[in-house]
Amino acid sequence: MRTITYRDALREAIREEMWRDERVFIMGEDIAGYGGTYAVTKGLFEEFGEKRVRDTPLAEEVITGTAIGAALGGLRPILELMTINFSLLATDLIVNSAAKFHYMFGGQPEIPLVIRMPSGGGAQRGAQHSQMFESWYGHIPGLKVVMPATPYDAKGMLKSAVRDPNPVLFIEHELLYSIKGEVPDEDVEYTVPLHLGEVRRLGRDVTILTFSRMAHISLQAAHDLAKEGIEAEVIDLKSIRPIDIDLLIDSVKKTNRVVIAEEGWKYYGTGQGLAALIYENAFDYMDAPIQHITGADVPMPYSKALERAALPTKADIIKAVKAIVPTHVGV
Amino acid sequence: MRTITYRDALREAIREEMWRDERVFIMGEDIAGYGGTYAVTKGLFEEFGEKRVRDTPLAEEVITGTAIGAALGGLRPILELMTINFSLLATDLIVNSAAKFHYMFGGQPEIPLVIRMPSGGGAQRGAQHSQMFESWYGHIPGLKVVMPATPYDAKGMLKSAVRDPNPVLFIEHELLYSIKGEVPDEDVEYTVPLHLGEVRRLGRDVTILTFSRMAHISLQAAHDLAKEGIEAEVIDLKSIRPIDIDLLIDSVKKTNRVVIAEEGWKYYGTGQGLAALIYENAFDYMDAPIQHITGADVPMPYSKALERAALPTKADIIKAVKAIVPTHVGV
Amino acid sequence: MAISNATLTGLTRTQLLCMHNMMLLMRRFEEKSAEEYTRGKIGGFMHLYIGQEAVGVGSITALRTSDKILCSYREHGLALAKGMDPRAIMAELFGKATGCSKGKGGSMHMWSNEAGVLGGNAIVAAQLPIAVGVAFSAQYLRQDTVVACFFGDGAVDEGAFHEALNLASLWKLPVVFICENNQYSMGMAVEKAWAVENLLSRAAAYNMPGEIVDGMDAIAVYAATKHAVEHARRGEGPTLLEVKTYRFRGHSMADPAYYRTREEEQCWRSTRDPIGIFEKMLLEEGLATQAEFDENDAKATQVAEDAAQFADNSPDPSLEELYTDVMVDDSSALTYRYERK
Amino acid sequence: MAISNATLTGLTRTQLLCMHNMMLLMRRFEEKSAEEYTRGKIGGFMHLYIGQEAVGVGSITALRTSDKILCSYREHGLALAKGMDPRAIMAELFGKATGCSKGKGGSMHMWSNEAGVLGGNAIVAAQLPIAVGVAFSAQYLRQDTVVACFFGDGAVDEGAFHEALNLASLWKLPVVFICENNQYSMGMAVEKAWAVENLLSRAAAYNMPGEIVDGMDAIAVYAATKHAVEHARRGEGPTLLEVKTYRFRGHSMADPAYYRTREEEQCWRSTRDPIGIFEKMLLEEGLATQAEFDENDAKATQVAEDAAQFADNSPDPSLEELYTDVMVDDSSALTYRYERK
Ligand SMILES: Cc1ncc(C[n+]2csc(CCOP(=O)(O)OP(=O)(O)O)c2C)c(N)n1
Ligand SMILES: Cc1ncc(C[n+]2csc(CCOP(=O)(O)OP(=O)(O)O)c2C)c(N)n1
Ligand SMILES: [Mg+2]
Ligand SMILES: [Mg+2]
Repeated sequence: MRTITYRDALREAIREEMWRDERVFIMGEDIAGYGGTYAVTKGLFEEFGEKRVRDTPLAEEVITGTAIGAALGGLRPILELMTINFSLLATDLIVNSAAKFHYMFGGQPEIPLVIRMPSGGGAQRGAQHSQMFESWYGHIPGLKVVMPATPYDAKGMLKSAVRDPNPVLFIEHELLYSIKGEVPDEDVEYTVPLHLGEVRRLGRDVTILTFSRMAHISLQAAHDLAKEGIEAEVIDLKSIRPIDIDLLIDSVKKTNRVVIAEEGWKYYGTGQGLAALIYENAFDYMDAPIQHITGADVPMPYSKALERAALPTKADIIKAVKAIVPTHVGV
Repeated sequence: MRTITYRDALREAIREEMWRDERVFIMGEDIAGYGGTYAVTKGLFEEFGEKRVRDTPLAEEVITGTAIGAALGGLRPILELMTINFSLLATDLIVNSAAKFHYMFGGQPEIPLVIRMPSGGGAQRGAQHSQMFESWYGHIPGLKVVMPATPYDAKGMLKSAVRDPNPVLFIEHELLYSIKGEVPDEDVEYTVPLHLGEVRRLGRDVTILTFSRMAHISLQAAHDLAKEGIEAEVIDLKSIRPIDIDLLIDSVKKTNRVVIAEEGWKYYGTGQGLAALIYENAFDYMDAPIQHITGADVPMPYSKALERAALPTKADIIKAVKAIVPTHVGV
Repeated sequence: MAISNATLTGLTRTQLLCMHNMMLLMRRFEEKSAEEYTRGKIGGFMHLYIGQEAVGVGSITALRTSDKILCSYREHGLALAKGMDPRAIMAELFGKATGCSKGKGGSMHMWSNEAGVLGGNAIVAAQLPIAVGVAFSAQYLRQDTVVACFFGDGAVDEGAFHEALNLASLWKLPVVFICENNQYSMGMAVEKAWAVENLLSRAAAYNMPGEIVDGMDAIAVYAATKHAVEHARRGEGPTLLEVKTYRFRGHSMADPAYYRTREEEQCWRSTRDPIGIFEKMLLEEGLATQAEFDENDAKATQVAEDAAQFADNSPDPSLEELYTDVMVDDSSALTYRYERK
Repeated sequence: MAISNATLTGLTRTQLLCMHNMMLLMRRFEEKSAEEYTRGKIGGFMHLYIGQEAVGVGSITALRTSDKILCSYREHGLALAKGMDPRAIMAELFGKATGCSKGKGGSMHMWSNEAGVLGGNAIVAAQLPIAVGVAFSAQYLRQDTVVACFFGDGAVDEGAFHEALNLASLWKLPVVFICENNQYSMGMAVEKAWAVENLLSRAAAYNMPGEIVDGMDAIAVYAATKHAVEHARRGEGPTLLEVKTYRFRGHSMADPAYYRTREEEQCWRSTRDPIGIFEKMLLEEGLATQAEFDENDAKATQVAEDAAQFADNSPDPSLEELYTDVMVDDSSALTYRYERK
């Protein structure tokens, strides 16, 4: 095992898949000459050339359509949208074409397409550049939506996504690119399935259900809670659609208490959906109301002080856990 | 009181607001010469002329932007998007501009804008033309999202929406236009607040929480249930954002049982959000798991038989109610 | 009357009669569809191609079977011309299991991998960016496939048109953009929607060849498309064709077309019917006889009847079909439960 | 040296010096901003206008205060030129309560109703459709306001550009589209993104006047804009200006601009600096002296310093501000609880 960054892990996945399969190519705004806004694609242009590493004009509709059409034509496109915020210019093609074709044409066309895009806030990028939209896409039948939190998963899941015959939205987080983690050596080929979540930490007292960057914050919270004798189980969901519901429910049946921690907005978002699903499947096991930690229900402010107040923190999670874990637990 | 259609009620609201305030105008694809795809704007062009009833080119981005800009410039635009499906070409302007400007420019600009659009399925219009997206927009702080179910509300809420200083998404349903209902006489001016839900039927045994077209199906279900001695309370939420949470919770505290009935997709949708909110606010009052009736989690099929199977029915609601109402209730 | 063996713009007599036959088939097939719609056998939106047959037949005659077409929702005629089975199309209109999309698509969503019909799209202009991608795959894979992308005058107003033409031109992709300017997008007359009179300036704005074509003259459409297809196949990039035509019916079955006069319609129908024009020309050139036309018409009527019969006798999709085809490989979604409500 | 009282393209000496002063202010203000960014006082994305000053000053000099501008995220310079308070702008960069957007907007989101600055928009090209709407409101209300909409060469690739220009032309709206072609959209050279060499053919494609302007010559920009503004104010509709310029710095503070050579940059900076060009011309025409330039420079430096001082001394927004301004009238959302996490 080596320790590499999330960014490097993604790049390795792309490289390996491009070497493995000539039909795999990557396109997007500023991914070639510039090396990608977050440097994920750095060096790929030099390695694979213009045919397979394509800079595009600034035009989200046509580049998304082009990726869809290329998939229909037998290629395996990886499209980088510069951030998920700009995917709003391509929602029509993603939702009304990519997600629909296989079904509405009676199973004939396949769209083996990966759309990679960073999301999230925390870098003072303001209201239009700090959003989470995984619940939007997770709402749509016909798509897969995944959000890896670690370099290991970033690499393994991106490789699976490239091989998947369906349109996969692969959502990264701007603040994860530089985190480091263990990844198998380059000569060890591995993939990580797209549909499974993972227990990041075992615990008996409460389940913290989370994904993407908040998985790290949740682990920190669990670590702190352990010092007080509270053992939190941390589940990294990884996939927003499909949902690894068995993993979830098994944990809930054990701990009987749940805190959901996400960065996005509260109403009609990912966490509310997961909460409803848990109650639906484990109502009788719930000993306390699910606590739900989210970003503030406001457009993201620029000011550092306000942005910090808008984003969920470790302290928020700890407080939520303590609100439902009985006092006799722990010290 | 008169009995008029939902369509006519909407038209009256537009007419009255246009007579009341010269700054009010309506624009959209085929709303003038054609009279609107669903004939809502029929006759308005003849009455108000081209300046205030504007046909636009087929270009959802610029017409949405134009409505936003017109609102910034001091007008009170009503924009008709032909259906909510096509709003996906304008999500960027709705979410990243209309919903954000007031906040991100520190409270300076106001965007008194109404976007009217039909949604929903049931007329064999296929996968791209039968969708519900209220949960998408309901997720976004900075918007109001309403879905009136009756001619009375259609008129009263549209008038409120036009007068509201915020961007309001006014979501109609294709199958509601021809339904009839009581509306005050034309010389009686009335408005209906945007943020309040309504108890459509009082009941003690279960709360059916619903909105838009499903409110009617729910009432029919409640009617049938009453014959078996089960008294369902039917709440028409009307507003998806903001949520009339007190109304909801009061009802739940009384009935202790909830069925949510909506037409849209299940995961990360409106109903899951409402379910999570109910548990969050009334966990201790819930005597049974919330039952959740939704459209099938698939793109809408064209075939009449399949479409019928995809859409939620009265029977589904009745079954869901019976699953949680104790057997000693009723006969 | 002697039958000439001459060719017209390189088209043989056999080809010309085949084109005639196809135009008649489109016409009769859609007349039959309209009838079945009125009888309630077909539901949803249905947009007829009647009046525009010369565009589909003329342009698709210039394509190979291996070439691909992408269309809007007004695609029955194009699907027929590209070689799809009339039975599968009609059954799709009826929403039957034997339909080309298993009854899941309907009038607006026809597909055939064999015939190279990559869908009708019900979102105006969505087919343009996708067509660019299909053309890109051909270029990438060094295939000599050409993509023809059909769309209406209304689609030209959408941002997708602009983005698609720019990229196709920039990357010199093998695609022919065929704008069927039938004068209206629903009730909106084209001159109220376009800031320009025609698309020549638009072609120039993307640095690609452009041509205005009489869409009621199948031969003219053929010639212009052939030119554009060869240009594309040589690797020289896209072309924009503006084909002037007229839909004889309303926008969809629901549209009484009050926004235009009956005189206007009558004038087009009586003087500019593409089938009439084609027949007149063949007769004048001595390339066919009225008897051959009648025979083609009878055949077309028969095929349309047969298709309707087939569709009517076909079964509805089974209810299990509701949950199939959502994902390509449902096994990868093992733990995901597609719950029935 | 004798000072002439002649005018240049109708601009008086006072106006010319005022323009000089403004260009210097932009330059010094942004140099100061860059410094503060490096010191960590400013966060997020920050895009400097350095090198493009002649565009902002030239074009905005042709506008009235009551006219409106809409911009991209590269808007500090434009906001200054349109008359916004440097303190309010710098405080916004610092994210302070005294900022023009109360610290909620940041570098990309400046607004002033008084100065007619209707926002920087961080979504490329989103300002174009909105500008069309503002121009529509002016036409509707019979005001003689003109809207100037600024955007980059990259924005031209977006569908919104197409839709906006078509509608503005069709409805003859009083808007001037000013494309600041600074040769790159991030790292993408314009010739790799545009299928055309320049925007003249695009203007023609929307049936509107178009002009290519030297964006390093403030007077040329002024003259072209003035012409377009008068055209718009007479009710004759929009104009598209392509103003050729260059950003001397990277795309944003994070961009080392490896996609272009240091020689290329040096060449522009040393031979095409808009301030140098302007000064040289004023000197040559005998309209100003070096001493006046120096004085302007000192003033500009002073204003920038003062703005930074003001910003630094200003308070952060109070935490309650997090929940204000979401809706215009929060009372109508009575029962809606904006919960703290
Ligand atoms: C994006 C989008 N907007 C609106 C519609 C509704 N609509 C369907 S067809 C149509 C008119 C299209 O006209 P045109 O492109 O000229 O094609 P034609 O119907 O004449 O073949 C409209 C507005 C749609 N389907 N998609
Ligand atoms: C819709 C959208 N796509 C992508 C981006 C990311 N992005 C920000 S600026 C930029 C380049 C824009 O270039 P140009 O329009 O030439 O303006 P300039 O920065 O040169 O002033 C890109 C790609 C964005 N902000 N919005
Ligand atoms: Mg048309
Ligand atoms: Mg640029």
